[in-house]
Parts: sequence; structure tokens; C-alpha cells
Amino acid sequence: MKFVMAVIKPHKLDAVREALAATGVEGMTVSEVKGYGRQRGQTEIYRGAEYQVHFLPKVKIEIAVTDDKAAEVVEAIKGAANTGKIGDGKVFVYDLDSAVRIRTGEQDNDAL
Amino acid sequence: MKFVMAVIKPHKLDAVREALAATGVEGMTVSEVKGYGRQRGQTEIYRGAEYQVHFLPKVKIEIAVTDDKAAEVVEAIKGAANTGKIGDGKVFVYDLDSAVRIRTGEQDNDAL
Amino acid sequence: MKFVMAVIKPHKLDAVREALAATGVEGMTVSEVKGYGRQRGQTEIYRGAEYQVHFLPKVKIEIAVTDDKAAEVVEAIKGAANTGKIGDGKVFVYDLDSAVRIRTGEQDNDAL
Amino acid sequence: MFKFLRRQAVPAFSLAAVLLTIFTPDAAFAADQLNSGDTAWIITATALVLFMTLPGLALFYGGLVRSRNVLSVLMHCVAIACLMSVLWLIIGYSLSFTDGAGANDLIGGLSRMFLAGVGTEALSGTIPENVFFSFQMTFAIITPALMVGAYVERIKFSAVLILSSLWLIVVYAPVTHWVWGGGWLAQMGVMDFAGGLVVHATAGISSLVIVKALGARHGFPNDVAPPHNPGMVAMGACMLWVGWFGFNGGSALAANGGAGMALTVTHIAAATASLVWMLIEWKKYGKPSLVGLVTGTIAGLATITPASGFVGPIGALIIGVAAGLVCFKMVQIVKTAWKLDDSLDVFAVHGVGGSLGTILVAFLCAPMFGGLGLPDGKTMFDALGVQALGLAATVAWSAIATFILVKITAGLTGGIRVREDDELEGLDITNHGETAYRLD
Amino acid sequence: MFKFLRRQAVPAFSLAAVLLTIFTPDAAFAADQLNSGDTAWIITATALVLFMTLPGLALFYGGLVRSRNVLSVLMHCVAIACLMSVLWLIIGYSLSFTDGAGANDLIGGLSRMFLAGVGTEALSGTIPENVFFSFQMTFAIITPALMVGAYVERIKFSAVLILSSLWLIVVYAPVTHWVWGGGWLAQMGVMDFAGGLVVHATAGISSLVIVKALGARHGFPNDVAPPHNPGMVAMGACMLWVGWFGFNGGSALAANGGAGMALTVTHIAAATASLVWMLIEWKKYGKPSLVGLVTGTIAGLATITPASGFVGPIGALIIGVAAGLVCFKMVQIVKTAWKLDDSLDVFAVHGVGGSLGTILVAFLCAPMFGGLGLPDGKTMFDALGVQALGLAATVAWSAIATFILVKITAGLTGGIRVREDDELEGLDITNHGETAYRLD
Amino acid sequence: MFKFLRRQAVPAFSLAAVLLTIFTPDAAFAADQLNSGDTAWIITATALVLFMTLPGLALFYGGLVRSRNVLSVLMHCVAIACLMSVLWLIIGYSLSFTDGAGANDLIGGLSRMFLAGVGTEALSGTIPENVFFSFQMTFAIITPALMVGAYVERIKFSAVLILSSLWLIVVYAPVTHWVWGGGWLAQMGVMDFAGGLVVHATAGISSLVIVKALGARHGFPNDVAPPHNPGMVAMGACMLWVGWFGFNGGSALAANGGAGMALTVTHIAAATASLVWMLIEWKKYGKPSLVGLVTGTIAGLATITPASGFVGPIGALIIGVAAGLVCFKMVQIVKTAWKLDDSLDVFAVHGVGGSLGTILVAFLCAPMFGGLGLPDGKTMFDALGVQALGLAATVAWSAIATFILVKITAGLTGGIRVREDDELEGLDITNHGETAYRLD
Ligand SMILES: Nc1ncnc2c1ncn2[C@@H]1O[C@H](COP(=O)(O)OP(=O)(O)O)[C@@H](O)[C@H]1O
Ligand SMILES: Nc1ncnc2c1ncn2[C@@H]1O[C@H](COP(=O)(O)OP(=O)(O)O)[C@@H](O)[C@H]1O
Ligand SMILES: Nc1ncnc2c1ncn2[C@@H]1O[C@H](COP(=O)(O)OP(=O)(O)O)[C@@H](O)[C@H]1O
Repeated sequence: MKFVMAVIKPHKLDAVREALAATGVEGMTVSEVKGYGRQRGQTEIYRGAEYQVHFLPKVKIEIAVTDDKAAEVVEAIKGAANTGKIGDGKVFVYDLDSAVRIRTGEQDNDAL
Repeated sequence: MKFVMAVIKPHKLDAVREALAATGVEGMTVSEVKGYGRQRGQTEIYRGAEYQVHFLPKVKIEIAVTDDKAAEVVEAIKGAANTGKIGDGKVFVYDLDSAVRIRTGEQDNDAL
Repeated sequence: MKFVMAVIKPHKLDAVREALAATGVEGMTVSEVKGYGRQRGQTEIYRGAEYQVHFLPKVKIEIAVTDDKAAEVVEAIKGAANTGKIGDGKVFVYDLDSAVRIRTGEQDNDAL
Repeated sequence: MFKFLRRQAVPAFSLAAVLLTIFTPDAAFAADQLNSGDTAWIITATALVLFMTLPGLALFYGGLVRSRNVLSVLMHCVAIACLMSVLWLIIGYSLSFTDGAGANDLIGGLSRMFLAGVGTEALSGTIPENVFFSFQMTFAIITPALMVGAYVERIKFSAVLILSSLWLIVVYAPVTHWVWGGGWLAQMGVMDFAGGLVVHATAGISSLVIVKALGARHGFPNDVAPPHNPGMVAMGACMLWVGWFGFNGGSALAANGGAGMALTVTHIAAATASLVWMLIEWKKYGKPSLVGLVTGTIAGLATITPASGFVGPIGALIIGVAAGLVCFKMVQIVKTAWKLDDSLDVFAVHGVGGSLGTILVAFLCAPMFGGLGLPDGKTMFDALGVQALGLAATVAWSAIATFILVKITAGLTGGIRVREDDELEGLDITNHGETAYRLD
Repeated sequence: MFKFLRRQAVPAFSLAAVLLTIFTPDAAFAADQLNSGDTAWIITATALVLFMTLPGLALFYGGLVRSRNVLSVLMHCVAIACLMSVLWLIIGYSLSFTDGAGANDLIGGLSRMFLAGVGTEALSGTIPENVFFSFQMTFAIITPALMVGAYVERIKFSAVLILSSLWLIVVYAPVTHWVWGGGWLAQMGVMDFAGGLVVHATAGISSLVIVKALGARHGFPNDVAPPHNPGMVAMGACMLWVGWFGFNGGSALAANGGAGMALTVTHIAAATASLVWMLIEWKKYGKPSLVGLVTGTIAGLATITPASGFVGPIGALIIGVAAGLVCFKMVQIVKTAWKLDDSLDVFAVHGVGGSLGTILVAFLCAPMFGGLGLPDGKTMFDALGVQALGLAATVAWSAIATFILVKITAGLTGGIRVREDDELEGLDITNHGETAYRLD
Repeated sequence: MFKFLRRQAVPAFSLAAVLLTIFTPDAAFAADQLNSGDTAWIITATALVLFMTLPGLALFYGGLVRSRNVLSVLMHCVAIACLMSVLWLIIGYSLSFTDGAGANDLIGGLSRMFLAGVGTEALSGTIPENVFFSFQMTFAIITPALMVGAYVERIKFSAVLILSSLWLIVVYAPVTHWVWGGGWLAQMGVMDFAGGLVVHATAGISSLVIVKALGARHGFPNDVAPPHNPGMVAMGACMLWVGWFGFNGGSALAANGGAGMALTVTHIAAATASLVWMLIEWKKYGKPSLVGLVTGTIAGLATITPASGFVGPIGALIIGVAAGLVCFKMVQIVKTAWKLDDSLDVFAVHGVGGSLGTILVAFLCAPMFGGLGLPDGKTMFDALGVQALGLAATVAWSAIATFILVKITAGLTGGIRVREDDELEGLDITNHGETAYRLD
């Protein structure tokens, strides 16, 4: 199994969710994060003073998938999250040892 | 070392924390996430209009453990977080390369 | 590639960000988490009643790095986040399979 | 007895106005004399009505949108308040409340532009004219601000400012003149105590017209985000409720039993409509919600508004029940049947509520419902006719004028809607450069 | 001089009432005449007291619970406000403030149900009776709403509505009649200016009884979640403070030096008790907290309430110190010694504060403490006796009646407590289908 | 006509005061007689001004800091309100408003300590003296609370309490006596209707002095966190706006056309300055922000304050424009050129605004700007001279005295600044043991 973790722009979440659903992904976990990258934060101006906001709001998506599906999932995210503008985010993949569904106790691929 | 990541129902956090303490786990990191799975979100009704809430509030728990403890930790979580109802969540396990305690510089198993 | 995940004290975030920038790290993802460890939570007193706050606010940092940089990054975090007091946090490292930059489609080391 | 006389600020009418507004048995308070108690109350009422918009309405609406647009909603409300105040001083008040000479049936004159000639001594009834001016100003603020609820989360800020300004002059000022300033509806004796026509019907109808031109929010109707902060909604609703005491009670323009009755019936209608809304939800969806409860409150308040100086407590109970039932139903109809994204239900709650009250008052002012009675020689049918005519005229003018004003605004701003990616990213950061919650 | 005369709305007493309430040197304001200044102030005070509940108390309590229950707390407060208003119109006011004929010692009559016969002309003292009705209504709203603090985070919403309704009729209306409506305590000359007995003692004691029946929250006492939003608590407390000017100052039922003194002493007691609470915390825990500071504020306000028309500034300082010391101690005792989960300390703050003030006023109204003095021929001991008797009777009746009402409510609702998993998941989503904060 | 007479509470002056404050044509209201309408309004105004601080200012400031310090800001405001109230009772009022005999030019006497001798009958003009006391108390609360904006996020709580207390006695009370209490500036006829000198100039200048001694926040100027909750800022600003009706309108000490004009011009200046600030931002940065808009509001309000009883609507428009332009510029200058971390711009907004209004009133009170005119025999230059002198004296005394008081406070508290790691961790948890948002 693989664990896919992506950081995307917040307003792309709906599009990504739909793209993932289309690939048959049945579950994911999402969290609000702040990101720092080439897009060097932003400047907000309050009362004329510039405030350097180093971290921009991003959304992190985590999806456990079977090995054979990993590539497709990465592609789906890439496709849906891409705006061509800086700050679009990244997708990371690493190995997953095991997975368990708490409710049923199902293991690994069955648990995804 | 193993890294155990679990997504559970928010109101089960206290029970899981206690169950983990009982297994001797001394540290964990918790965050608020939103989950999407078999439990297909929920509908909230405001002024008669139905709002599809795709993601439900969940809690994510991360625990780095020694290899020998991993199974026990997974069991503890399963036991404490189970309500038998859809949306109970999942536990994922993957390999951890190294760990460091910042305060002391202790490494790996000593750092957990 | 390696994935470095660190849990630190919130007010050390700026120092860590600067230390990481100094090592040439160009991107990271940050989230607010709650931690539980040797530092056994804290007690807040409201109207004379003691409330046991089991989890303390922490900040989680995630950085994907090339293999050769991992050690340096861990050192930078250790250096900047250390206050010598309990609750300073931990750094975890694990293997990363692949990385993709969504905007350009660059892969792996190029994507970091 | 007639509202228009009570509101009228033109000196020529003031003697009559004063005589008519005195409810005290003591006739010794003669015309043209300041009453410090009345003045104290109307100054206070002015503060209360300002409080309805700032921050009441702003919070009520702000909590209903998603968090990435909350600041833009607050911005709309505050900026409208500022701009309408200045326009009211420059020309709005004069057009509404002075004698328009030959055109007086339709619109007032220009003699009070910049409050010319109004010093500290000028009276309007038993209160200083500057207090009357300020009290009315708070109505001119909240009326365009009500329409914010229709176009949130997708409109350009520049369009908000231009449209509201034009609307104040072209829709609000004339209708105010018709009803309260001695215009043709006032002459016919239309009953609109505190703004069922002037405030709620105008804003409600105009909202529909704007929504039609603007289009729905991305994702409407199936995938719009739910209210981001129902507690903020409730807080705003509570402030609106408290402030409405000034809105309706202050419309008596005196501190007397008329004001007291107005606030009593206002309160009862609000409470009743809230409970009705709650019970409908409980029955229909199994759970009564906070947002529903306080939406009922606003529906009750809007509906009692035109009637608040004419009905008694029993009338208020009836209006409360009607408001809850009808407005609840209309919210569904607008969104589901008409498929219009009147996002925060300005039409269904304010437009429908204000209209409903305008019609109901013709019946409920009857003594048999504990009302204060019609003027001598008038029948219920006479009254109903005038009310219906007033409503029809107000609706027609609001709709037509707003339709044209939206076109003009679109011309001036290059389209009144923001770009889609700005909408998705949220108006707070894209239009105002700010982030609402930074709770780390 | 006696409070009950001042509150009394029964026509038969109104002449005396008016005469007694006139503090101006000018006797030319005769009985049965409307005073627009008094009316202006009491209308305003009505708005201020409504503001105390909506949103003041709602926010104060809402911030103290955990975030998954905040909407349910707001819902409780708003729904109680609505329901009590309607009940007050139907029967509460009449039972409290009309002549109960043979039963008048204990309860009023039914002649004012639905405000029958009260038009715009009816007066109560120098103000319209509808204003008096509305002012008192806001007291009938806040009193059951105070009890929300006792049962948050675990009660069924239906139980809240039923219990509050019964309580208004069975506990609040009779005690109000006893003290302010010409009943037996009024006849004995009990001093309760703005509701130490009527409001705070009744709500405080009844809270304990409810808590006893309801049981503690899951996790109590060691593992209950701390306040989720102390800033919201402080905001609510500030609104309560401001609104309390209407509560105590308005209880003079006139705009005069009596009202002015009432608000002066109210403010001083609140400020003093806040500082005392802050200092205790600083000494005891090393850090003064915001929640502690504003809890002291409320303790001071509750404690001065019965005394606010009878004491001077020195008395207010003394009451402030006593309130801070005693209420702080009682909070610990209820939770630690008695192990009762009176979740937001309704008994310790309101019950104890109101009772304390009720007793202290017997001493502090003496001129030697700058008080306004006892009526001729009364000694401090006489007064103390009456106050103690009034307190004992109020406590006894509140406790017994509430005990029975809780049983009835439990019967009607199938137990007043929610299921445990609903409690754990939070009342917002399980009882009202809503989520409080969606800040993404 | 002169403000000082109007404020004056010393019995010896009260006859003149009353005569001068009566704007009604009816001279039948004789001296030494309570006016219930005036009293109703000033009681209400007292509530409104308290509302400005609690919670208005607290929220306005609280939203501007980062989330880890928001509770400490609320705590500062509430605790200052409590402490100043008690000190005002003990000695502040007496020093400000009684006759200081030989020293009367500079300071009042001690005869009214603890409100000695002030019962319910004592009058100050047409209102009870206890109402005048309370109204003034709310000014004595907000003035030191304004300074909170200068030292947030890094000061010790103990230093806040000590410094504010000393400052009330040493800076606020004397300047109040000079201007409103019959002191030397009052005798020269300085015009300060509602506190341009007494409130805004004193607080503004003193803020700079404190900032200089305290040092900048960690990270200033490049790396300070932006406002954590602009919606809270706007909510607070709205409450300040509404409350300011009581501040300026109440300063007429009567419910009449003077009060009405004061609130009219206050509102217009606030609206205008908001729009000006918005337009500058829009032009300069491409986006108008909510925080900017409402900062303009406060600038307009502060600037009109000294002038609000003397100018007309045209004057208010001019003051609004001037306030927007000048205060906007000053915010930049203080932070960028002077590199002073006056964190929430107390000096640039309040100090500069209040001073600007104090000077402008000399011109704008002229009838050619629609103003109410100078007293007979006075020229604009006479007036300007007095205003400039008053400003210079106020600035000088505030600066020197505050400099010394900061030293004393530092001595008593072992340095007024918290340790650096407490600053980084945030004052909420380190100084008050509380967490602001727990939204899980
Ligand atoms: N090395 C990294 N490790 C972890 N997260 C990263 C890394 N680089 C970027 N990110 C995340 O991806 C987001 C987008 O990256 P950024 O460099 O701004 O955009 P782009 O990929 O378009 O160049 C960042 O805000 C951050 O959250
Ligand atoms: N494939 C997955 N990858 C990541 N997280 C998942 C995945 N599947 C489920 N989750 C997380 O687990 C939660 C519970 O899953 P769900 O399918 O609703 O319940 P159940 O396990 O009872 O069938 C989801 O809300 C989501 O946060
Ligand atoms: N085994 C673990 N797995 C995951 N996170 C941990 C673990 N142990 C500690 N942490 C995280 O590190 C933080 C600091 O740990 P703690 O034991 O309190 O401090 P120290 O490292 O100084 O002993 C905790 O709050 C928690 O977030």
C-alpha cells in the first residue's frame, strides 16, 4: 500500500475531491495547514504597515491507496489542483506498512 | 521504529489517550482533521436548505513507537475507538527511520 | 528522499523557519497540533476549578528533502527549537518514495 | 393618526404633527416646543437603529457566509453605512422630507440639502429637527445594507458602493417621500408605521432583481458552504432585536404609550415568529436549529414593522404566527422553485415579511383584534385598498428602478461580479487583502 | 419608599406609587400623568435588560462551555427569551402584578391576561403600563435564562422549554407577586430593589435542585473541558454590566436621582467585586484570569441588585468586597465540597450573591453607611427580620416547587438528560444539527 | 456657551450652568430643577460610554493583536475600567470637579471624595449630580483604556494597573479640572466639547512616552504578526461608533438640539473619515481593507470630539476629511519615520485626531462653516490662541508627568516589560493562565 500526501490550494479541495472520487478512492483525510515554498508568503497591509505573512493557507490531503492505484491518484490530484500558478502545491508518496479499519477490524487492502 | 497514524471520532480521543497510556505510550501528537469515507459526510439544514457537508470532523493521532510495541498500540486504538458505527476511522502504520528528542538530543528508541 | 516531520513549541516556529531557510530548504508545510508527552499537559484554573489540559499546543513541521540534506535539516531544527525545557518536541524522519510539483509536474528531487 | 403626518418634517405640517403625536392627557405641551423626554428617547432610538446595522446586521450576515467572505460582508455593511450617511446629508433627507412643491406627490425638494438652515433650534414636532434627521438617517443606512444579504460572496465591492448610492436616491428617497414625507401615498393615508414598505418591501424586491442580474454563487444550489459561524448569526440577530425597539418604538417620535405599545407588539411578534419557525423545523427536520430560530425572529420583526403603531398584543401574536409560517415557506420557494440564489433570504424574510405586515395591518388594526382602530369614516376595505395600492406601487417602482440601476452599475464597473477564481479564493483576501481568522 | 409600591402596577396603588416615586422637588407633576422623561428612560432600560440576555448572558455562558455545545447554550437563551415573552403576555404579568383578590397575599389575578384593557393610555405611575409590562417582561426572560448555566452540556432541549415555562408560572410569578406585586412580603416591607429575591435567589436555588436531579457532566469533576472562548465570556459579561444599568437603574421606574444613585452603586459594586476576585486569584494561583475578573463583576452585580435603591457609594464598596469574597468561596464549596456540577456557578454567583445582598441591605441602607435610610419607625432589626423571612420563604418555595417541576418535566420528556453519546458528541450537532465554527 | 460651564459640577456655578445649557425657548424650566428628559438621556449616555470601553474598545484592540495576547488586552480594558471606577469615586471626581479653593486654577478639592454629601437630591444643572458623576466616570474609564493600544503584547499586567492609577490622578484629573472643572483653561474659554484635550490628547501623547520607555515588540517593525481577527476589530469599532453618540451627544448634558447637533456632526465626521481612509488605501494599495475603514471611523470620531458641540454639518465634513488624511499619514510617520511601536496607533489616531479637532474648531465654529459661532467679542484668532495654548499645556503636562510615572511604575514592578520568552509565548497563558480559542 502507498500513502499519498498532497498539499494544495484550499479552493481546489472540491475539485480534487471530485477527481479522486472519479478514480474510485473511497476515503481521505483532510487538514488545514500553512505552507511555505517558492510562493514566498504574502504581504497584508493593515493601516499602511506591511505585514509579512510567511505561511499561506493550504489544504493537506492524505489518502491511503493500494499500490496499483497510487499513480492514478497522483495523476488525479495533479490534474485537478493545477492552476499553473505558483503555490499550487506538491504530492508526496511513501510506503504504507499496514492499515486497519477500526469498525470492522479489516486489514490492509480491505481496509482502504 | 514504527509510526502509527490513526483517524478517529473526536469524542473518542479521551478514551484512546487513556488506552494508549495504559500500554505505556508516553507521547503522541494530535490534530483536528476532516474525514471523508464510507460515511459520506452529513447533511446540515439551514433555513430549510440542505447543505452537503462532505467532510466530517475527525481527530488524527500520530504516535512513534518501537517496533515491538506497534501491534499493541494498534490494538489499543482499535479497542478504544470502536463504536461499531460507520465513520469509526482507520489506523495506518509505516516505517520510521529515525527519531530525535529535541531537548536532549536522544536518538531513536530513546527518543520515543 | 526523506520526509522530516518535527513537532516543536509554537513560538519557536519563526526561529526554525529561519534556520531551515539558512540550510537552503525551500519549502515546508506547517500545521497546528496538540501534543502530549513528558510534559504532561498543563493545568488551567477557571473560577478556582482546576482543568486538566492534557494536550498542549504545538506546531508540526513537514519537510521533504533530498537524502543528503536530511541530517542537516534535522540538526537545524534541533538547534533552533531547543530551549532545554521539557516539551521541546521531537523530530522524526522516514523514507519518501516520490514527490511531484503540481504546477510543473517536476518529479522527485526536482520537485523539492 | 396617520404615519405620514408623524414622520413629516416640513415646517408647514409640524403643528398638526405635534398635535397628533401628543398622546398625553396634558395638552399644556403646546406645538413648537421641545420635549426633552421625547428627545431623549429619539436620540436613544437613533443609537439603537445604528446599532442594528453596526454591528447587528453585519454580524448576522457575516456569520451566514463562509469564513473566506466574512470580512467582505462586514465591509459592505460598514461602508454602506458611511456612504449613505453622507448622501443622506447631501441630498437624501431633503428629497425625502421637504416639500417638493409641484412634484411633491412624488418627491421632496432641495431646500434641506446639507441640512441647510437647520440649527440647534429647529424642531420637528417635539424634537429637534437634527434628531429627526439623524433618526431617519439610520433607516437610510440599514435599508441598502439589508440588500447585502442578496449578493454576498460574489459581488465587486465597487458595485456595492455605486449601486447602493444610486438606489438611495432613486428608490429609497422617493418611496420615503411617498409614504412618510407627504407624498401621494401619505395623502391617501397609507399605514406604514416603521417601514414595511419603505424599508422591507423596497429592499426585498430590489434584492431579487439584483440576484437575477448577478447570478448564483458557484455551487448553488447543491454545493454551497453552510454558515461558518451560527453563533455570530445569533449574536447579530439579538442585536437586531434589541435595536428594533428603537426602529419601531422610535417611530412614534415620542416617549409615550404609543411608543410603548409599538415596542410591546414588536417584541411579541418577534418572539412568536421565532417559536413558530422553531416548531416547523422541529416537526419537519427533527431538530430545531439556532439559525432557524433567529431567522424566525427577524421574520417576525420585519412583518410587525409596518403594523407596530396600529395593532395590539393579539394582533402581534397573529402577525408572529403568520410571519413564521409564510416566511419559512417563501425561503424554500425562492431557492427551490424559483432557483434564485438570494443568498441570505432578503426577499423571503424582509420583502415578504414587510409586505405581509403591510396587508395584515388593514385588518389587525381593528379594535376587535385589540388594534388602535382606523381613522373615522374609514372602513377596513378602504384601508386594504390603500395598503395594496401602496404595496403594488412600491414593488413596481423598486423593481423597475433597480433593474435599470443594476445595468448602470454594471456599465460603470465592467460587470458587477468578481472573477470566478476570486470568488473561489474568497473576497476577503482578493478584494480586501485581509484574513478573517488567524487563531494560531 | 418601599420597593413593592414602586413596582406595583395595580391601579388602586398607582397614586401612592406616583407620589412615592417623585424625587423631584417639583410636586407639580401630579399623579396619573405621563412623564416623557421617565418613559424615555424605562423604554431604554427595557432595551438594556433585553440586551443583558440577548446576547449578553448567551455569550457569557456560551463562552464558558466547550465548543461543541456553544450553539445549544445560545439556543437555550434565545428560545427561553421567546417563550417567556409569550407566557408573560398570556398570564405571567397578570399573575404577578394584578390584584389577586382573596388570594392576593400569594398570587395576582387574571385580569390582565393578554394585556386585556391596556391600551396606549393606561399608566403605571408616570409611565405607560405597556412600558411597565415590557420592562418587567425582560426580567421574566432573564431569570429562567440564568438557570441555563446550571444544566448546560447535558440537558434535552425539550426539557429546557418545558421546565422554564412551568417555572415561570409556578415559581417566578408568585414570588414576583409577593415582593413587587403587593403580596405578603411587599406588605411586610421587604426590600428588594431590582431582584435579589425575585431574580437571583429564585434562579440560584432552583439551579441547585435541577443539578441534583440532572447529575454531573461526563468527566466531572476532574476531566471537564475548560471554557472554550474566554473572550466571548468577557464580551458577554461586559454587555451584562452595561445592561445592568437598565436592570437596577430602571427599577427606579423614573429618570431621577434615585435611578442615578442606583446605577452609581451598581457600577461601584461591580467594579469592586471584580477587583477583589482578581486579587484573590492573583494571591492564590499566582495569575489573575479574565474569566475570574468578569465572574467577580457578575457576583458584584448580583449582590448589589436587591440593595441598589437603598444604599450609597460606601455601601456599594462594602457589598462589592463581600460579593467577591463570599461568591469566590462558594464556587469552590459547591464544586469541591458538595460535588455538585452547577456547571457555570449559577448558585454560587447568583443565588449566593442575591441572598447576600438581600441580607446586607438591612444594614447598609443605614445613613451611617451613606444609605438612604429605613422608613420611619423601623429598626435595623425589624428590617433584618423581614429580609431573612423573605429570603427563607423564597428559597423554600423555589426549592420545593422546582423539585416537583423537574419531576413533571422528566415525566413529559422521558428523562431530562440526553443520551451519553449525544453528550459526548456535543449538543450542537446532536440536538440542533449545527456546527459552531467552520473557519476553513 | 463655554464647555467648562456646562461640565462644571461645583454648586456655586450651577445656576449659570443651567441657564447656559437651556437651549429650549421655554425659560420656564428654572435653575436647580431636575429635568427628567435630560436625566433620561444622560443616564443612557452613561451606559453608551461604558459600552464604548466594555466591550467596544476591548474588542477593537483585542482583534488587532495576535491570538495569543487577545485575552490580555481584554483583561487590561476590563481591569482598568474597574480600578478607575473605584479611584474616581475615592478621589478622581472630587479633584476634577470641585472647587480647589486657592489651587482651583490647577486642581479641584477633596470635598466630594467618596461622593460625600451627594445624595439622590443633589443636582448638577438639570440632572442629578450622581448621574453627572457616573457620566464623567465613564470618561475616566476610557481614557486610560485608550492607552492600552500603545503597550499591548509586552507589558506586565501589574504595570498596567499601577501606571493607569497614577495617571488618572496625576494627568487625567488635573487636565479635566483645567478644561471642564473651572480651572485656568476653562476660565480662558477653551473649547473642548467632549474631550479632544481631556481624553484624546492626554492619552495620545502619554502613549508615545510609554512606548519610548517600554520598547518595541519583538520583531518590530518587519516581523510583527498581523491582526488576528479583523471582524472583532470591526465589531468593536461599530460599538465605539454607537457609544460615541453618548460620548459627544451626552456632553451636552441635556436632551435638546445641542445634543442632537453634537450627534449629527459626530456621525457625519465618522462616516466621512472612514470613506477617506478607504479611498486612500484603495488608491495606494489597490484594495480597501476593513481594518482601514474602521480605523478611519475612529479617527473621525476622535477628531470631531472637541468640536462636536460647536460646529455644524459642513464643519463635520471638513473635519472628517482632515481626520482621514492626517491620521492616515501620521500612522505611517510614527511607525516608519519615528520607528516607534505605538502598536495600535493610539498617538496617530487619538492624539493627533484630538489635537487636530482642537485646533480646527477655532475656525469651524464660525457661522460661515455652519458652526454655532464664538461668544460675543471673541475673534477667531483669540479662539485659536486659547486652543493652541490649551493643547500645548495639555501635551506638555501629559508628557512630563507620564515620563515620571513610568519611571515610578518601573521601580515598583521591577521593570514594566515581561520577559522575552513570556512575550513570545504570549501574555494570555503566561500572565493570565488562559487560552483564548479552543475550538476543537
Ligand atoms: N519541501 C517541501 N516539504 C513539504 N512541503 C512543501 C515542500 N515544498 C513545498 N511544500 C508545500 O507545497 C506548497 C506549495 O509550494 P510552492 O513552492 O509555493 O509552490 P510551487 O510548487 O507551485 O512552486 C507550500 O506552500 C508547502 O505547503
Ligand atoms: N483511504 C483513506 N485514506 C486516508 N484516510 C482515510 C481513508 N479512508 C478513510 N479515511 C479516514 O477515516 C475516516 C473514517 O472512514 P469511514 O470510511 O467513514 O469509516 P469506516 O472505517 O467506519 O468505514 C474518514 O473520515 C477518513 O478521515
Ligand atoms: N512518541 C511520540 N509520537 C508522536 N509525537 C510525540 C511522541 N512523543 C512526543 N511527541 C510530541 O512531542 C511533543 C513534546 O514531547 P515531550 O515529551 O513533552 O517533550 P520532551 O521531548 O522535551 O520530553 C509532544 O507534545 C508531542 O506532540
